[in-house]
Amino acid sequence: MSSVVTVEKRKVNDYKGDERPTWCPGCGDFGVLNAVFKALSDHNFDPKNVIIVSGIGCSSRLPFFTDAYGFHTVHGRAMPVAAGIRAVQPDMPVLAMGGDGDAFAIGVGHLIHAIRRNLNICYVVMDNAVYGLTKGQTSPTAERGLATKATPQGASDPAVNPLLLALATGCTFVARGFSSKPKELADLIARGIAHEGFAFIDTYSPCPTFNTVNTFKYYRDATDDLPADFDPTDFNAALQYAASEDPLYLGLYYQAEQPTFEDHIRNNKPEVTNSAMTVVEDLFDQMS
Amino acid sequence: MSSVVTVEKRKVNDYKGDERPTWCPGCGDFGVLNAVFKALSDHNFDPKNVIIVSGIGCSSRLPFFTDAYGFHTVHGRAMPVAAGIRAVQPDMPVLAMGGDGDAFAIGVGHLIHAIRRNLNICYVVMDNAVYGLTKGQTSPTAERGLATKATPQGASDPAVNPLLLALATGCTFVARGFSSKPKELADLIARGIAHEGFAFIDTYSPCPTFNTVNTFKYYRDATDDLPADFDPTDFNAALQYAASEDPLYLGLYYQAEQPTFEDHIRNNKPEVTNSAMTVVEDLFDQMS
Amino acid sequence: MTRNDLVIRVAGEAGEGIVSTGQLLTQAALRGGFHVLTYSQPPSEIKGGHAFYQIRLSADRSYSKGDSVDILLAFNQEAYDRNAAETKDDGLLVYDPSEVTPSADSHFVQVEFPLNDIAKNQLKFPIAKNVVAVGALAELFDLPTKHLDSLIEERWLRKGEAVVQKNLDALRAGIDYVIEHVPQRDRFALYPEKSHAGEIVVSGSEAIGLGAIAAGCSFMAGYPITPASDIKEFLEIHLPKTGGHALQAEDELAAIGMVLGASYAGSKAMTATSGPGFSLMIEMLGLAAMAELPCVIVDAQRAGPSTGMPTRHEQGDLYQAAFAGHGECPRIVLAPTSVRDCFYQTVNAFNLAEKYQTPVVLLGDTLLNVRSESVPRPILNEVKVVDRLLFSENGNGVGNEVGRMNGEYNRYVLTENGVSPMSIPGQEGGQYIATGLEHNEEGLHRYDEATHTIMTQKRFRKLERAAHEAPEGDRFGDPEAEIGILTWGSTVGSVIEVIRQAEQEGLKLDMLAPRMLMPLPDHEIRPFVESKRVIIIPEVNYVGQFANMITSQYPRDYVRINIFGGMPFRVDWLLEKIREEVAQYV
Amino acid sequence: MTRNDLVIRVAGEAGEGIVSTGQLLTQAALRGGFHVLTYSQPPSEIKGGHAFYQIRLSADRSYSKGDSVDILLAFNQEAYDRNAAETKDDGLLVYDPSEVTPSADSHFVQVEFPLNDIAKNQLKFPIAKNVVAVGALAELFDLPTKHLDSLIEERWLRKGEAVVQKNLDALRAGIDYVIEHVPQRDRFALYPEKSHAGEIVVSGSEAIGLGAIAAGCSFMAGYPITPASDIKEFLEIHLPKTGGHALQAEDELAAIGMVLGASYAGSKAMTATSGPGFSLMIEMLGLAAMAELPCVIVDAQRAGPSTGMPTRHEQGDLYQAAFAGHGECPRIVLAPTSVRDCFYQTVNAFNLAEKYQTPVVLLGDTLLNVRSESVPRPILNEVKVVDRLLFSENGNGVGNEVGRMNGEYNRYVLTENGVSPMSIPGQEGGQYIATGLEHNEEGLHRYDEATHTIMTQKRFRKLERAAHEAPEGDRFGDPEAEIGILTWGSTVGSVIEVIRQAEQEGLKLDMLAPRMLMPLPDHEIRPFVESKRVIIIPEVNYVGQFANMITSQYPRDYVRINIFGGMPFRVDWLLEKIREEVAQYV
Ligand SMILES: Cc1ncc(C[n+]2csc(CCOP(=O)(O)OP(=O)(O)O)c2C)c(N)n1
Ligand SMILES: Cc1ncc(C[n+]2csc(CCOP(=O)(O)OP(=O)(O)O)c2C)c(N)n1
Ligand code: SF4
Ligand code: SF4
Ligand SMILES: [Mg+2]
Ligand SMILES: [Mg+2]
Repeated sequence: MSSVVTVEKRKVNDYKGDERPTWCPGCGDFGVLNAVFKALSDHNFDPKNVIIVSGIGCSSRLPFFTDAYGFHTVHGRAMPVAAGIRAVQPDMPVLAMGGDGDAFAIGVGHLIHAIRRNLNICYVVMDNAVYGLTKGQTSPTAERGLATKATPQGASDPAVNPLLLALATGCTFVARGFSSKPKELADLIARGIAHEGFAFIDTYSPCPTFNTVNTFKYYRDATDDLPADFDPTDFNAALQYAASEDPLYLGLYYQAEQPTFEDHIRNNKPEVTNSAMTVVEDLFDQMS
Repeated sequence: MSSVVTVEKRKVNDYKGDERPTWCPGCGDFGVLNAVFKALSDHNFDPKNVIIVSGIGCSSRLPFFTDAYGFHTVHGRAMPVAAGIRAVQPDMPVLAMGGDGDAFAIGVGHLIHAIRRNLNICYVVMDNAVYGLTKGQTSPTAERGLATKATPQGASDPAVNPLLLALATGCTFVARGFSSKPKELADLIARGIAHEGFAFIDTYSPCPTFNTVNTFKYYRDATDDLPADFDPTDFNAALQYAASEDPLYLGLYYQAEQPTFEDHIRNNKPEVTNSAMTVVEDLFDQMS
Repeated sequence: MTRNDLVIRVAGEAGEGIVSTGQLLTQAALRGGFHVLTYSQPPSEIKGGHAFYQIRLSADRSYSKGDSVDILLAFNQEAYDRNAAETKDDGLLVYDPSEVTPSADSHFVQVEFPLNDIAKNQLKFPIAKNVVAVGALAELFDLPTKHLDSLIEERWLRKGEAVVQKNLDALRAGIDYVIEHVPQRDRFALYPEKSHAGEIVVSGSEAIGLGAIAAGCSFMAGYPITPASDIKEFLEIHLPKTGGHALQAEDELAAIGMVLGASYAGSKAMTATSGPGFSLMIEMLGLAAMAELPCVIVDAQRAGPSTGMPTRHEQGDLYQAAFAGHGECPRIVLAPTSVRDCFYQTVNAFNLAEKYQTPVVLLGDTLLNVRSESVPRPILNEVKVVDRLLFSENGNGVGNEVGRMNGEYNRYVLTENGVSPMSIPGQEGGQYIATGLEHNEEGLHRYDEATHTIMTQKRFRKLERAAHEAPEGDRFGDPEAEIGILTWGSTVGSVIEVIRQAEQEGLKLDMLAPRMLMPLPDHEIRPFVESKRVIIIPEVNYVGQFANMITSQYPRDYVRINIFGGMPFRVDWLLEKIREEVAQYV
Repeated sequence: MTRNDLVIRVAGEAGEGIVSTGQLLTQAALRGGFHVLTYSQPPSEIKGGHAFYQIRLSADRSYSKGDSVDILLAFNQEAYDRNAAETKDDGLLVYDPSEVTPSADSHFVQVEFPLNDIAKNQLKFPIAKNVVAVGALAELFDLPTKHLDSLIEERWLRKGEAVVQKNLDALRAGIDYVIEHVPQRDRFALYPEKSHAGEIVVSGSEAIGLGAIAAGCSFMAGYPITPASDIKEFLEIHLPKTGGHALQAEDELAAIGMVLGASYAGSKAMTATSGPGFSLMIEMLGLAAMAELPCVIVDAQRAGPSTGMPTRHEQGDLYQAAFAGHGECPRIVLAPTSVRDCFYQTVNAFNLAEKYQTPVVLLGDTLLNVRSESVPRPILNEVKVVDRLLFSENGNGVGNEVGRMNGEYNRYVLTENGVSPMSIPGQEGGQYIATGLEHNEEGLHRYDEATHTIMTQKRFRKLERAAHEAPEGDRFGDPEAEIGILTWGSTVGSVIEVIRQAEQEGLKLDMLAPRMLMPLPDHEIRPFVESKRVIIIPEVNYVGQFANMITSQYPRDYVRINIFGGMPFRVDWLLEKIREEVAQYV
């Protein structure tokens, strides 16, 4: 879209918005935001050519704190909005950001279809096992029994495993990040953006305000990097590592090449397209 | 609920409703209906103690053709309705029936959460890779490229794999049936009903009217029974067989024991419950 | 004796070629210069069951399906039993005696027509039964055979000369049989006065699809639902030709979500659905209103509530279109009044959506969307297309002195008409966050009293302006008449015919059907309401949704006429009812 | 000088103990016999940011939050800056000089209060700052200390005697400081005239939860959303005590789906949400209407459209509650007019849902749901609970001569009032299919004209009956007054205070607030509308949703007063506005 040629490489600060983040002090989302800045600057994107889509939740406020184009949609619907954007702007990088409630409760149906379509976006789920914005109810990634202020009786159901879910539905880039490993996370996001197809990065991003169990420390103790020799083209290995509960592995589990949503749209168009009015006149002819 | 003691075993005909099925001649759903009758009679349930829940679609009309209680809900929402029923009638067998569009397009988010909760129902998806009732658009189980009258350009996205999806989200009973193997299907359904937890049975049920590719013959050629020595407690084997595209295996892939939705509800109640008014008076006391 | 209006109904088992028979006749009649208007009733059963396809042929333009049937072609006994009552006493019944036994006291002119026998034994070509029937019917109303010949050629050419010839023979067999066996057939002959030959035959759904393309729509997402799926399927095939794209989403929530994404990204975008799907879109209708994103939602109404009667007609979604959405949620609602109007109102819907950056709901219905009609071919270079107002990087919105304030782009800058220039991703300096939260001019979320007050006013100011630019309402009848009929949508067809007939009988009536129903165009409605002694509001719903809306803005007494059986108004019934009502006021 | 009405606002950084300070004072005041009514504004930010908690204490019952503040306790500079304007010129400002510097031209009585210093240096117990403040405020309005002492004991007993003592010391420190440093403090002293000591302090959300339990609700499914989550959380904890169950669904579509399943299975079931979630429930609202399943949907309104301003107030969902849903979709809408009324209207909602087998929408709002108030303790054995009409196996519905026709159970048998006996799974012979399709008496889907006509009438007949049994509207003022105020929901609070004040100034006003808004109870509204010379309709929304509904049924002129800034009506402003409007009519 843009004709401006950038010579100098952009810095992290070039992606910062005017609005200061409204998150609680200590929120994991700060780290994710910084990783996003870093990943964008790694790609040296012009902010005006980046679109960040989100749902509703603390984490979904992220677009407001950047200088990119953004769409803060409604709860659970970031995926279809992103698909609509990509359908008409297939060359503009689209990041989707949001919470675990947004992605795995109200939004999980759309997530599956976005994955199935291999929509070429990078989706970072900021996973804190709770609904932060509505004051701390447990979310689908909460372990059974997790008790919070708003769910004192404890989560009633077992947690979903987002990685298995993504793998089972054909996701072509599956990763897990951690807010307190900003460099690695930035790297995953940068690679997710570079990936041709749906890049899914489930990211631990603790909510110190409402989740006193799954803290930074908790995740630091519970996680481990995927082995250095791990082969992210091995689907079965990915399934197995994704199923592990102890440790929880960080890194890129799986990557594959498949036709994308955008490929389909491109291929669906005739070589030569016509003006709207020509097409309509032709159809009139056929109807008379 | 019922105090009638049945001595004689009920026959298949005892479950038939007054309404004759409105399906097209040759529709796969007839076979599934018969298998349901057979499974219910195997259990010798009194029809008044059975509830069949469905969504919207040709297949979802099934409850009308039985003599059970039934709820023909709206498109995609059979799962939450079934959960509501089970929450208040945890001892009454609930079958859910519906199509692939209902289950995997509009309804897939609810499916995942019903599975996660391990809702104790048996869900038979009558899978024909198309939307029958709306005249033959391709559904999420259509192979990429499948062309139908209403989707002449061919399905644009790869098919979902319902079995992998169910396995990845923690389903405790995962099976695949075929309408033209009524005995085996009836057996799977009977076992699904007996299973304590969410029993998911994806069932090939061809639509000769709108899907001229995935016919009875097609499935007969493409399917094979799971090996006789297959171990349905082996999760990894289940994943592998579920991923197979040639052949497509029929039978029970996986079964496990896990606490159910109903267990949770039962455990959540105090030993001794009180009348509503007593509870309210107590709360008033605390509030003064 | 000549006639200029004839209703033919072909009835039988669904899937037996009812529709193809009807379509062949329709196109032949069009080429013969007739006006054609079709009406069909799909079966309730999934396949099989009873179905019919009805064609009204007329010299003058007709506006409704016709109250009763002149010629009934009954393929089987059920078809006869179900449709005999709607056939005129002096109508013609054509039937195959091997399938149908008419009742003993039938008043019809009856023509036994051994269709099966001719096709099977004479032609040795059983599936040609329908073509034989087409030949027979064409001969009955004296349609020049050349049109049929050429249609058959066009249709079967791909299958080879031999097939064409077999079908031409079948056609001839039907014609010959009629010539031989129906002596008084000139009573059914039709003579076109005006030629409608240059017209096109379209369904309402197709007209909407064409209108969308003409208006510059480049993205459509939908989900199958009766009676709106056709729009999606039409656009899936034809939109790519312009470089656009249409697709089937996983549900209606996704469809509208994609539409809003596409709109944000700079496209003119739409979705099409019916009641149940529309209900699922309500949350995001609000998002569109709040984020001020242009979009068009077609709601092809069907009988409700809930799943209701998917193949039946009702004007039951007006409330939903006008009032659904939590909070104060501005939107525009348009209702085309005919198949032809579906084209023009779709163009208007896109124009208004873009101009006022607001969701526009276009209310079709089973009657309009499903029926085919011959309509004058729209003259495309008279079609005005409105494009998005974009802020320009050197400080101004296009043709507008606003949009960039002190060097900053403010997406929601306050303007006199409430419209603020948009930007499109990629546009330098145009970055903003579209959000459903209340926000200030910059688009940043703010919760203070002043912001919410001012921004609410801004959003509604747009609507107030839009009302002034409402597409002109549909008028028919005598402007001086003391008795007015206020109506909307597809009911207009029946009302026009009522007015015509009433006029012949000396009763003067005047109709106004606003095409914009939300906001109501005051400049049209007020003078009408204030100038009529009696105002009658007929609509196909129970509570009188339009009547209530009109009353709340123009308090006075109105006579309400409501039916709600899943069918449109019969002209004779409605005229009689109006007579009764009017009598009370004399 | 004695006073009987005092507004205290505690303001500071969210999370700094604002709420607990407020709650402690509230309960102490209640025990001291005062009426209390609280109002709080959560911050827009997720954590931190400015927040306040306001308590109105009065001898007589008060009905609104109070227009301005008598005593402002400002914990920090932002709290002072933001709230000074709302504090009366002769009000009292209490602040910590280490945190706050009042402006030079402040008119307030100012009390420097070294809170931090006392807590940190004198008491060596920094977190006791709030308790010190409570002591100070209590002393200011002369609250008997015994209530505070016992509350502090109850609160900290679990933490041991030592902690209790430390807090008691803190309390005492606050009291002593005031005694020493505030000489004219009797001007803030309050003397309860009527004792409200037997009352309970509840929020609207709690009152709804209590009402649900009392009405026999045994199932609740919800999804978190401001300001409705509290209802779910209350019922999750307390419903199991009666053997019922409440749960968090995966979204609102699931929540309402579960509710309908539970209802079908025989339970009284409900959900609670706010606008965005309510919008997602619209499709299944129609299913409930069509399948005639009792259910209660609480919509705690907040400012919209879309995500809007989640923590702000608006009466913007009336249209949605009354009109959303495709097709003709009957439902009942109730609107409680006070926190106390939340309890009773919830009971009524369940009763009406069961009696008329229809969805009932209960409209709360941010103001009602969030605020706590002391209300008379409901007398439970006066609460009437209606249970479901079940068909009985020996041929009749309970107390009803219908339900089984010729030995067959017909779920939707036609009856005079439209209500047909239900069955519950497990009931012998009661099998039927609940469906959203149009259906005959047996429940089998049918698409013919007669069925749809008759069944539509049946469904609406129920509503017509229900209107006659509407809970009595809220009345206040002089029944003879020529000027009437028609209003609804929480605006009643402000209106009652307006009427009281107007009366003192010689202006007579009369208020009617129907509690049933759909259908409108004609027997209440018509006489009111016909007997008043001027009728004013104040409501917190832009278009005048209630005013439009009233006009469409009772055409005449109404004076509309609308605000839409996310805040409720100020009493003084509304009175002034009414004065202006009335002046035009004299
Ligand atoms: C339709 C709808 N339902 C509910 C809500 C209320 N809501 C806002 S954010 C949220 C969940 C947030 O959780 P998550 O997505 O995990 O984000 P987090 O705040 O934890 O970052 C909910 C339920 C809403 N805005 N819209
Ligand atoms: C909300 C909503 N959207 C769309 C429809 C239209 N519709 C009815 S059935 C159906 C799909 C049926 O497909 P499937 O579930 O596979 O069932 P089948 O007919 O193939 O058995 C659709 C889209 C509807 N009834 N409701
Ligand atoms: S509530 Fe939790 S998730 Fe939300 S901003 Fe605060 S710490 Fe972060
Ligand atoms: S359309 Fe297909 S799925 Fe539906 S009844 Fe006919 S054959 Fe069966
Ligand atoms: Mg979260
Ligand atoms: Mg299907």
